[in-house]
Amino acid sequence: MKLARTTAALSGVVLAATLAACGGSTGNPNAGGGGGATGGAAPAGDCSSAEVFCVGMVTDMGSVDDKSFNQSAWEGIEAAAKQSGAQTKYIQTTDTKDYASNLKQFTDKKYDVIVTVGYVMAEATTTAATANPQTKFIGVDQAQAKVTDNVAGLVFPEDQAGYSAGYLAGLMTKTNKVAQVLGMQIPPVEKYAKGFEAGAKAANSTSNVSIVYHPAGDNAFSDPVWGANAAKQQLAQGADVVFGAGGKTGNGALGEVAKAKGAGTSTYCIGVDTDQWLTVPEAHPCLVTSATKLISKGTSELIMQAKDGKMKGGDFTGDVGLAPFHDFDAKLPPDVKTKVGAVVKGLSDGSIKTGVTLG
Amino acid sequence: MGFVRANRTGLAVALAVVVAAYVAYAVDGTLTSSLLGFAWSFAVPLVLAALVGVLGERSGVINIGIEGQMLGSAFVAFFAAALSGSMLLGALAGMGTGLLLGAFLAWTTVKWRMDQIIAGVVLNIVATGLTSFFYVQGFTLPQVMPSIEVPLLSSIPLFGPVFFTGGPFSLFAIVAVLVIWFGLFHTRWGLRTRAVGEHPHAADTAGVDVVRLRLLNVTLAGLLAGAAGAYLSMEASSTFERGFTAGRGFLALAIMIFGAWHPGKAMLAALFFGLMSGAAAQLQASRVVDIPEQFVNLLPYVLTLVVLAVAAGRVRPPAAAGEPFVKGDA
Amino acid sequence: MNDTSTTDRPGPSPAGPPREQGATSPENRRGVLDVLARFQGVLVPIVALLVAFAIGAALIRLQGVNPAFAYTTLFRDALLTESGLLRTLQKATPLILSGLAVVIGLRVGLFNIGAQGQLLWGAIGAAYVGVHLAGAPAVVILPAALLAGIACGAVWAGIAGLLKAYRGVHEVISTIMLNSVAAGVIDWLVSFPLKEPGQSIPRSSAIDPAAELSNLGFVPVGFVVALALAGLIAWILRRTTAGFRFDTVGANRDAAHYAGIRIPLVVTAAMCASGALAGLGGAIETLGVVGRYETGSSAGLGFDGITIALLARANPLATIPAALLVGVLRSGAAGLQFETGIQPEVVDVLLAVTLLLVSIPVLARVLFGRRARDGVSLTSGWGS
Amino acid sequence: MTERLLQLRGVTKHYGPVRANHDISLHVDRGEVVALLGENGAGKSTLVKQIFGLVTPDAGEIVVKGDTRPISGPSDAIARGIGMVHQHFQLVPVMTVTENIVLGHEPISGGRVDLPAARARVQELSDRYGLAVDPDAEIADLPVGTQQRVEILKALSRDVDLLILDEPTAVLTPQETDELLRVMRELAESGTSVVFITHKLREVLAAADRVYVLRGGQQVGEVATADVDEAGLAELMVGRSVVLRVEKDPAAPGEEVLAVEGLHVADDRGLPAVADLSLSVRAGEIVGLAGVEGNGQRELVEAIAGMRRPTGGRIHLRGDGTTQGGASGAVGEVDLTRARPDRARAAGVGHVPEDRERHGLVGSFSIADNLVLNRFTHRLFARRGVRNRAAIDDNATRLREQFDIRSAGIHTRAGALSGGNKQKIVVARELSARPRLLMAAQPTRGVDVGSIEFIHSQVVAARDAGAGVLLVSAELDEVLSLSDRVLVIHDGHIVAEVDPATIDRAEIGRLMAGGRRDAQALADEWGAGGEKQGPAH
Repeated sequence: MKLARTTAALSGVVLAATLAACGGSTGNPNAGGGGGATGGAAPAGDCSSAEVFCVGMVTDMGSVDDKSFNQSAWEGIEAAAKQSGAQTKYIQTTDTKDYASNLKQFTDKKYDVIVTVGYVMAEATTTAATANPQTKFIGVDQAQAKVTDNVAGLVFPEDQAGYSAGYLAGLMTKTNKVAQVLGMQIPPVEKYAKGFEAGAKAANSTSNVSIVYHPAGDNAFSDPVWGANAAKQQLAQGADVVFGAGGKTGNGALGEVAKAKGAGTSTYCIGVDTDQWLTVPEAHPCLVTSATKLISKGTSELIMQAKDGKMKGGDFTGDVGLAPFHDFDAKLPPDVKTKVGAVVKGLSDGSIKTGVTLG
Repeated sequence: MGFVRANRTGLAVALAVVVAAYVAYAVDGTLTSSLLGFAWSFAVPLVLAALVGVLGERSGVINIGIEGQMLGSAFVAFFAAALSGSMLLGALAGMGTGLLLGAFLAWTTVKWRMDQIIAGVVLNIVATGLTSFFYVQGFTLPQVMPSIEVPLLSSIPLFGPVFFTGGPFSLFAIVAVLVIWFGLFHTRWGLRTRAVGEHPHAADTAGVDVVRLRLLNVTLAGLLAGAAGAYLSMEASSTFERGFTAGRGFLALAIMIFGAWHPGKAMLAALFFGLMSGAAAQLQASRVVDIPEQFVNLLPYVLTLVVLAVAAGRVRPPAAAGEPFVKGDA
Repeated sequence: MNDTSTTDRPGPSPAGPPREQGATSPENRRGVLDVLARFQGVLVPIVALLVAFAIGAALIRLQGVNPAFAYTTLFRDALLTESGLLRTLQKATPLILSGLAVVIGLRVGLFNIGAQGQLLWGAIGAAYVGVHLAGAPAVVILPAALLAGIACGAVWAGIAGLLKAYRGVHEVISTIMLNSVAAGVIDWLVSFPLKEPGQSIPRSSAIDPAAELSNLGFVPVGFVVALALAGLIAWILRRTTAGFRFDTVGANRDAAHYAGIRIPLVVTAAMCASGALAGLGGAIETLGVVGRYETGSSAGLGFDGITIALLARANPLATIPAALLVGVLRSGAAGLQFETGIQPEVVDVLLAVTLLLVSIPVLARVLFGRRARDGVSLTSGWGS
Repeated sequence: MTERLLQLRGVTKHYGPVRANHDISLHVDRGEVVALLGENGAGKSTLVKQIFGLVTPDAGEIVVKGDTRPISGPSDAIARGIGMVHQHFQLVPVMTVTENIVLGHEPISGGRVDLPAARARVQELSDRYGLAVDPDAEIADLPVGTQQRVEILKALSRDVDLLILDEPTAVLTPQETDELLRVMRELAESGTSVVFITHKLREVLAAADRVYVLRGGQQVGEVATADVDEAGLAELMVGRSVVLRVEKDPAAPGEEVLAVEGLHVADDRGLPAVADLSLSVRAGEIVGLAGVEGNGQRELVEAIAGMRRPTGGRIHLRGDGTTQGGASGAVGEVDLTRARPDRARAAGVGHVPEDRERHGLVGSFSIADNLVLNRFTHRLFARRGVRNRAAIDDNATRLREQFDIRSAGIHTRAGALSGGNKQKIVVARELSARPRLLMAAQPTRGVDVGSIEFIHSQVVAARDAGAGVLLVSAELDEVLSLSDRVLVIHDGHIVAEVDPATIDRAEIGRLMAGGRRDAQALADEWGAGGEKQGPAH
């Protein structure tokens, strides 16, 4: 009796396994790849052959659809692929110690261009680049202190984007209080923050800018609840423009401002990195604009350079700016738009300096 | 008046807190209400989660899986709301998930007498694994959680806007504290629950169905964990992330102990933790003194350790917490 | 005493009260199931794993990938390439050690949830020595760094041990608190005093090359150390008086007190030993894999130790296969994603299902009915 | 007139191979007091637990007032008019008397527990049965005698037809016992039947109308108390004529082994349990400590064994080491006042703890490991921290033989053995260390008759080999028959020393209750209680 039950249980397991295994007859070893089996329009080919142009990406901790830099970089790759017919694939990092081995997956398969995302992957990228001189590497957010011929560091003057956003905030605030809810204190975030503060002061010298970084280390960019709480606290103290810059943590802040009384009429929020009107719909009530860095554009440009053999080692400065105002386009006073437009222009032609330095 | 006598210390502390709050309010109204607001938003999930622990341990079951229960519920609440387009459905699904995970803990520990701590840890790991795998980006809630103003109460200065104006789950937390407080100490259910947690065999021989009461309480406590989870993904924020609960389920255990397994005291403890966290943010924002924010954030944890070390023996857990009940084993 | 006569000894009469017979006389055992039931400690995890893989196969199939191909890829990538194997063993190493840390606690009836914090301290302690003793010869700096890691972990766990032993603070609560405190303090350390000069993310400087733990081909030295420690701990628990003390305190605290075992001492010692193992795990991460202390590089390893210990059912030697399993799955996940696009989180599901089935008594009961042994049991109550 | 309240037919309950109850049939009529008599381990508790629904019978039928449906649990039993007072009090220590009594049938008004009504009800019950309690007192603060009153009131508060009392007198003084027996008779007269468990013959004869005798899980006799005397009952109980006295030669006491002077020890709650106690044990004698449980015996023994630190006074172990050449090896006078258990043991103290399951054994360990449980560091069994498994196994094989421990082998789990065999492991371990002082606390509690004799003979043999023995037992018969000298302990003091050969039971009962020998007036006052021995009618 017991034996029969056991046998039944065991054979059930085996059966399930077999069925599952056999059922996958359509499973194609090469069908996988990037973007959940939709990687690239080109048919799968051998990346080592000269005809096939392959672009790989290793994400920072976090997934490729993170509404943040991983996603932007991937969108850049996809755009470039559409243009060049490249074959694309990505690996999502789940352990910071795997950067090197994830890179190796691509170098082993002789990928032509490998995009690595995030400041912390800089060293692993340089090491892999030195070992694979014929492969081109694009390091998003990786400033190149020393030039490696086959590594292009895609960097952005975040302080300029922050400055524009801060300038807008300075013009908008009625309470003379603006707040920033930030993720971890790392260079890109810090540049945004300092630029924002400088911009706000430039627009309105009496404005008061408060800065709150997420306290803990591990989940600094993925704690929306804390972000919301911090935003709430700042709102309660009279802040009427909140800059949320810190991944999901910042998004949490945006969402909280959107719920506040007067959201969109007297209280506003500003997003970061990408046009968050598109990625954080819950922030629509308050989201005036986002301080953006055009990672997609920069990545895509660098890939095309690499394909044409024109990519140079060292830093490649990408574009920054402000995202469209979307629904607020109609609501913002025209003079505010004009002034901000002038600042954006001045920053890009160098006539305005943010004065931000780190360290 | 028996109530006053029985809770003399608690009431004195509460009164002192209220007085202190209003003194602070008189000195700097915005700062005080913003800090208190932060503290309460921070405390809501902790209060609910601590009540989960209180209910479990008062009936003799240690629940270390609150974190997993919250995580699973937050996940289901968010995606149910996002996919169905109904906030109500999301909230119900979240609480339902909590109930289900509560039932899991109840059945494994009470029915099958699995080690309670291991069952809780397994619950956490399973919830983390499943939510990580099934999580997909790109969904948003159909709308924001409506904010409710409780008539009259919400017009109390300082406390009204903080405690009596807010989303349904924040208000639910207050109701839950009061209901469980009253229930535990004044009703038949409460008397039996406490008996079951202190001396299950005594309750058994008095005709109380220990197993059924434990199953019921641990399962229903899951409902509160579900509310805590749904609060996080639907009310406190409008999103879900992997590892979203960020240790709040564990912090709730500390709060439960800090609050001496008492709903009201647990709420005070949670508010205290919230105030600490709010103070940490405030110190950064106002740039008064340059204390590394890490240290300010550590304060509640260190304080808990100190309280436990000093008050050991005075803070007494329910005697049967952690012990499986075997009938006739008296 | 060489009594050749067949007369009965006084006392035991064959028809004595039935309770005189041992409850588990071997003659009563019959049937295949009984034989199998004796090996249920091994069989249950294996069956659990099979079930988990079957469920995983269904999930993989749902994503349009052939599960057989997926699993082949996963294992090939984790085991059949030299770099994959190295990576697998590197991943398994801290898992064995944090698993052992939790096992030691379980044997004394303590649930060390704080392996995470202890491991972090080990990692930063080793990094500190590895950086600040730079220039010293390898024979000095390497052992010193390892010892620093061990000591840091032991001291941190020792706090929980002392609180438990002398103040009756439940270790689960104290170690949860200490984990948070460790994370904060260490975050501050690498953000300020120990931060790499000129660096803007919180991390320490790179350790001196002399302090690095190398690899013997595809076998990391740290892995060998972990294997040796698993063996050593198994031996200590089985064969030494210290092990007997641990097991006695874990099995029956009152009897241990009666037997003259100084329980507070054993509890503190066990926590320290536990923390030392976790700390060593962190130190090996720093010295053998990361090369410095970096925030987030050891995330979750201590908590994984709980999974390992429970999978291993508190048996020190069994932490090795358990850790290898987790190592293989984690290490193969990247290749799996590269080839098939399956999310690496599928590994979490496999592990969760396996752990669930190993831990809850249902599977053993389905398989063995009443012969099923109970699972691991440990602490009771919050008190002392 | 004779309504049949309870009828058991062929009730059988096995735990694995152990037959706790086998084919037991009995009945209880309305208004009678029925005793269940039997030795420890005879199956009495298991039987009443089945009547109260705590344990489900494997076979047989329990009929309550003609209703043959199986009893599904305590609440079912309560609903059918059965109440029970448990051997281990089933009271929640942190709750009040009232809360405990109404638990399970709380009066409700407006959704809340109506505590005033409950309190009034408790007061009313208390008055009606003459069982004085303070309704608002917390259980934890009450002495055991009062707690038992609460237990009885709790059962009576349910309007019971049948009240079961499981070993109600174990924790009571003789006077409290008499009080309880009186209440039982009154209950019976007012129509409530009483079933009580005991192994004390005098109580049966004093209070019961009929008695069922259980032995080895079987019902071996039913008699009306009017038709039987103590000797007859005893024979039924143990199955043969009892050796009332342990066979032993007169003691030949040597020099003093143990000297306790002015000892103070606190109990678990920090309250004084032993106060200014002095006693002395000499080599080659058995000193019995008679007293009602809970009068400081446990704390005293634990203090001498090093398990509990005294709050004052001194404990000395003396002897020149020649009487015992034992492995302990310590010679001369040793101050054990603040010694830990390991040092006390090394100095030559052997200790058979009163709760062997809790202190004496590790159930999950093998017999072999349990036989060295407190000597595992001894040089015979370990070298430089490494255990010598061969020596441990040899030791186990030898002791298993010598002490007749019945098991499948030396590696059997100790927890799987019967109470008698477990106790033999403990006794074997303690005697094999050849202690200078052997403390035996409740050495035969829960042990079968054969093992009792064996254990007694071993204790006497240890005495004859020159050990001093301190015997603590709740069984007055055991103390009186085994000891060479008896000390009476009450409320943490030694109140008298008596000669077991000549002392009168009534006298010793009075002493145990706190009466002093030399205070004649006091003795007279208590005299009525003491004399009330034998059949009550």
